[in-house]
Amino acid sequence: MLDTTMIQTRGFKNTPGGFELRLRLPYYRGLWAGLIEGVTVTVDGETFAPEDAHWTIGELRGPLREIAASESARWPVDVAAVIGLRRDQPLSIGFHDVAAELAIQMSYIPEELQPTLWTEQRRLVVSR
Amino acid sequence: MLDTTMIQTRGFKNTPGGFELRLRLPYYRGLWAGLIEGVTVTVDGETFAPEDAHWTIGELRGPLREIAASESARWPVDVAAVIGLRRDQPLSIGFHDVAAELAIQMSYIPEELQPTLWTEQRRLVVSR
Amino acid sequence: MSGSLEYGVSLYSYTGEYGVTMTLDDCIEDVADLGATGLEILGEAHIEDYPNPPTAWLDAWFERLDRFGLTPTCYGSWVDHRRFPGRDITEDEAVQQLETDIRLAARLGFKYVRPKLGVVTADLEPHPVWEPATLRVLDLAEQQDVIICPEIHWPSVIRSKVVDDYIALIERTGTKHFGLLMDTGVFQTSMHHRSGGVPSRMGRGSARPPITPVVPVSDLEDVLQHVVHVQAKFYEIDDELQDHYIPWAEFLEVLVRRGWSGFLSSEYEGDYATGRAADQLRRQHALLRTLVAKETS
Amino acid sequence: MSGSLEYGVSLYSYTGEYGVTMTLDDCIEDVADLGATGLEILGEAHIEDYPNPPTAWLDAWFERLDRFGLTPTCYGSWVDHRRFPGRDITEDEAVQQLETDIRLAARLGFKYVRPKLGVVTADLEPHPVWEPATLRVLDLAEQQDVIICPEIHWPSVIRSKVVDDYIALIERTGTKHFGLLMDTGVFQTSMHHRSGGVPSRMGRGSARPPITPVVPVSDLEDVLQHVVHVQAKFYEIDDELQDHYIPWAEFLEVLVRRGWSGFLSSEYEGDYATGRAADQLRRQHALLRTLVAKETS
Ligand SMILES: [Mn+2]
Ligand SMILES: [Mn+2]
Repeated sequence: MLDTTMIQTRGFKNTPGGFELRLRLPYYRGLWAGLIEGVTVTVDGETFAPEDAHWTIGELRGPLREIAASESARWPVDVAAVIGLRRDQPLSIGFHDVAAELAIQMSYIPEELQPTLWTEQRRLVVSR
Repeated sequence: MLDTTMIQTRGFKNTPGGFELRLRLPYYRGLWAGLIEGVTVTVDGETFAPEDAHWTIGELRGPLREIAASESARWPVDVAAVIGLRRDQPLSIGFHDVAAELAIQMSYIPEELQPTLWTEQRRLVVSR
Repeated sequence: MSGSLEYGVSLYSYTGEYGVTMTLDDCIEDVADLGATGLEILGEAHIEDYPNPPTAWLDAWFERLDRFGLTPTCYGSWVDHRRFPGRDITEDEAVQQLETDIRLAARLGFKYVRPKLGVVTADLEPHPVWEPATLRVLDLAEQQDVIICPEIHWPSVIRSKVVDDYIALIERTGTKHFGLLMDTGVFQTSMHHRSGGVPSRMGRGSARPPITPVVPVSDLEDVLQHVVHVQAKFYEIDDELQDHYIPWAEFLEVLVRRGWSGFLSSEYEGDYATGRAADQLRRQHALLRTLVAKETS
Repeated sequence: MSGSLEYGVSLYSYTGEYGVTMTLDDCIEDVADLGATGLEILGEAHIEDYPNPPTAWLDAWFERLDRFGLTPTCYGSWVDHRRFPGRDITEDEAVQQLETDIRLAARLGFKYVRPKLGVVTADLEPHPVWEPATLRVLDLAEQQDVIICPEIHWPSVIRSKVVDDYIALIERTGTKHFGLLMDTGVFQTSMHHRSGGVPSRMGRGSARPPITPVVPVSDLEDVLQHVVHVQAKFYEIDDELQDHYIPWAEFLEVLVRRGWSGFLSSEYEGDYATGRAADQLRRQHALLRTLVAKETS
């Protein structure tokens, strides 16, 4: 099952050449991928731009713009997305302040009020 | 999935000739049925004796002593038991104070300290 | 004329629990357990691999309806006109989206399909594609035996151009496959501020949503003949079984007096604390059934 | 002599979440996700239809081990001598229980089986059936290639008759299939009072459990040669990555200096608030790995 939070406890870890974290859609339904504008991740004050994020949503993999190129691509509400980011040094073992701002287009809200921005900050642990 | 509480929200309702409620095992493993001594249920101050409870644990049905007569009978830790009790009048629509005391033998605790008693009180709703 | 009210639940109510503490199985079992007979879902939330559920999912769907004695009521759908970055969807694409959901809803046994339409102006004017696209799928709705029912939902109000336009479409075409869905949040007497969930805000600019007037329940009288389904939106029923946000007694008085028949489909939209949805739904059903019993006795 | 420490997790750690917010899948995935390679389970908690898991469960078990790169470490079992109301189990029944679990554990790939033995006196003397029953299953343990390892667990202490008896059995028989499991809760320097969960109390009478002395880590030196598995019991790692209950630096110093090889298998036994187990396990592994890196550098 998922954590209630957008940023999931499971999934935050070093990877070859960077690190990754998992996000759930903090909304009540899944979305066509084209409605997702992107996510800005910050770790200990270091910000990672939305266009540098590599997404994995189930079988879908790649930058968001490539995933959304497929008209049938969706982010289901009960599937956490893995956000991969490049970083020269691995994150140190121990605590890190992790923030994410997820931007999404809600068609039923006037465009001048969009995108809707979900923001969250959590203290997560790199355990190895 | 189950509620964290022993007394589950789901399952408290009137039945023909009485009412029922669901309990989870508030322990970390499933148990051989013979280790369960019984449950005392109280609703709005009215107490129902352990020997009057009709148990349903998965496919197993009956009074606890009948269920435990089968040496292979178990209460799995992730399965809620349905406790059926007889009552002349249906419970009224609205709130009820429901309490349960579950008594279990823990073999690795000296017998003079047994049974272990789990007690809980919750305010539940009869919705129809 | 004597109507019959039935009780249902929309799985939207379990938003804070779904995928966290409750599976789809749990949600559907909970609806039946609390004594409801009507089941409402959101296509894009609850159907695995939407819009193409695997056979195993479909089999499980019908098996559950049967086991729990539940009737599918309304299927929530969306027409996301900003689905393709940089442009609005075309009329053909809107038709395609509606057709997809109508067929899928009918296949699952639903009688009502609620398309949520995009808005194009700050005063919530729907995207103009709604009318031609709707007209083009009315025949399919008839063939599939479903009624398309856009939702009157806060901050929209009953006395508005959009509702007038919906009714005009019904009167002009004489269709039996288009109606209104009444969300009771429209009648909220004060604003509930939900706790829990992930904090969100609208946009990066300074624009803010319009202030919404309180809508009197009496406004319902004008449109009730077109209302085919009620989403019984609520936020909190307190420990005395009172709701301080939605005037249920007044609302139910109108439904009973007018002999309205259909489902009251609960939409819990209150605080997200674990376990709250299941408890609040039971409180609401206890309250609704108690009030209806008073009205009809 | 240079040992190698490996890191594992017992699914006991997820007691507050299992079946509530986490499935077995979730638990096993979490163990791998936090970087552990050893997986410990409780037979009577985590095996579907224990002791006869269906084929689909077994298939899923091996598929997960493979996918997540996990090694089964220890399988927790129980010999419930009060299992049949009104009488103690017989020696034959104790043997049967042990055989059931040894076979099932071996089938699932475990190397260690921890039988939890019943106690018969207030000072925690084990039920006398333990020794003859154990002797009767040593051959099966050898045949199935598992080591039976009763647990030294608070409120028992290391310097005690029961531990002496365990060691005497090893020395007398020369068996390689019996050893000790060290639960680090034995070394707790103060008592943690867990919050959350359902309140319980022991018995209806006035008897109370014994007061337990603090066990110095140095006591471990005497028995370490017989310790085959460590359950790294812990209650809380604070926001500075400190543990105020278990003296990890001292404990790990002994293991590293003595060249002990085996798994440190985390047993989280702290507060039950949702989400706490996964976070605390990560904190503990960060702490353990940091301390071991210091000891070995
Ligand atoms: Mn609604
Ligand atoms: Mn232990």
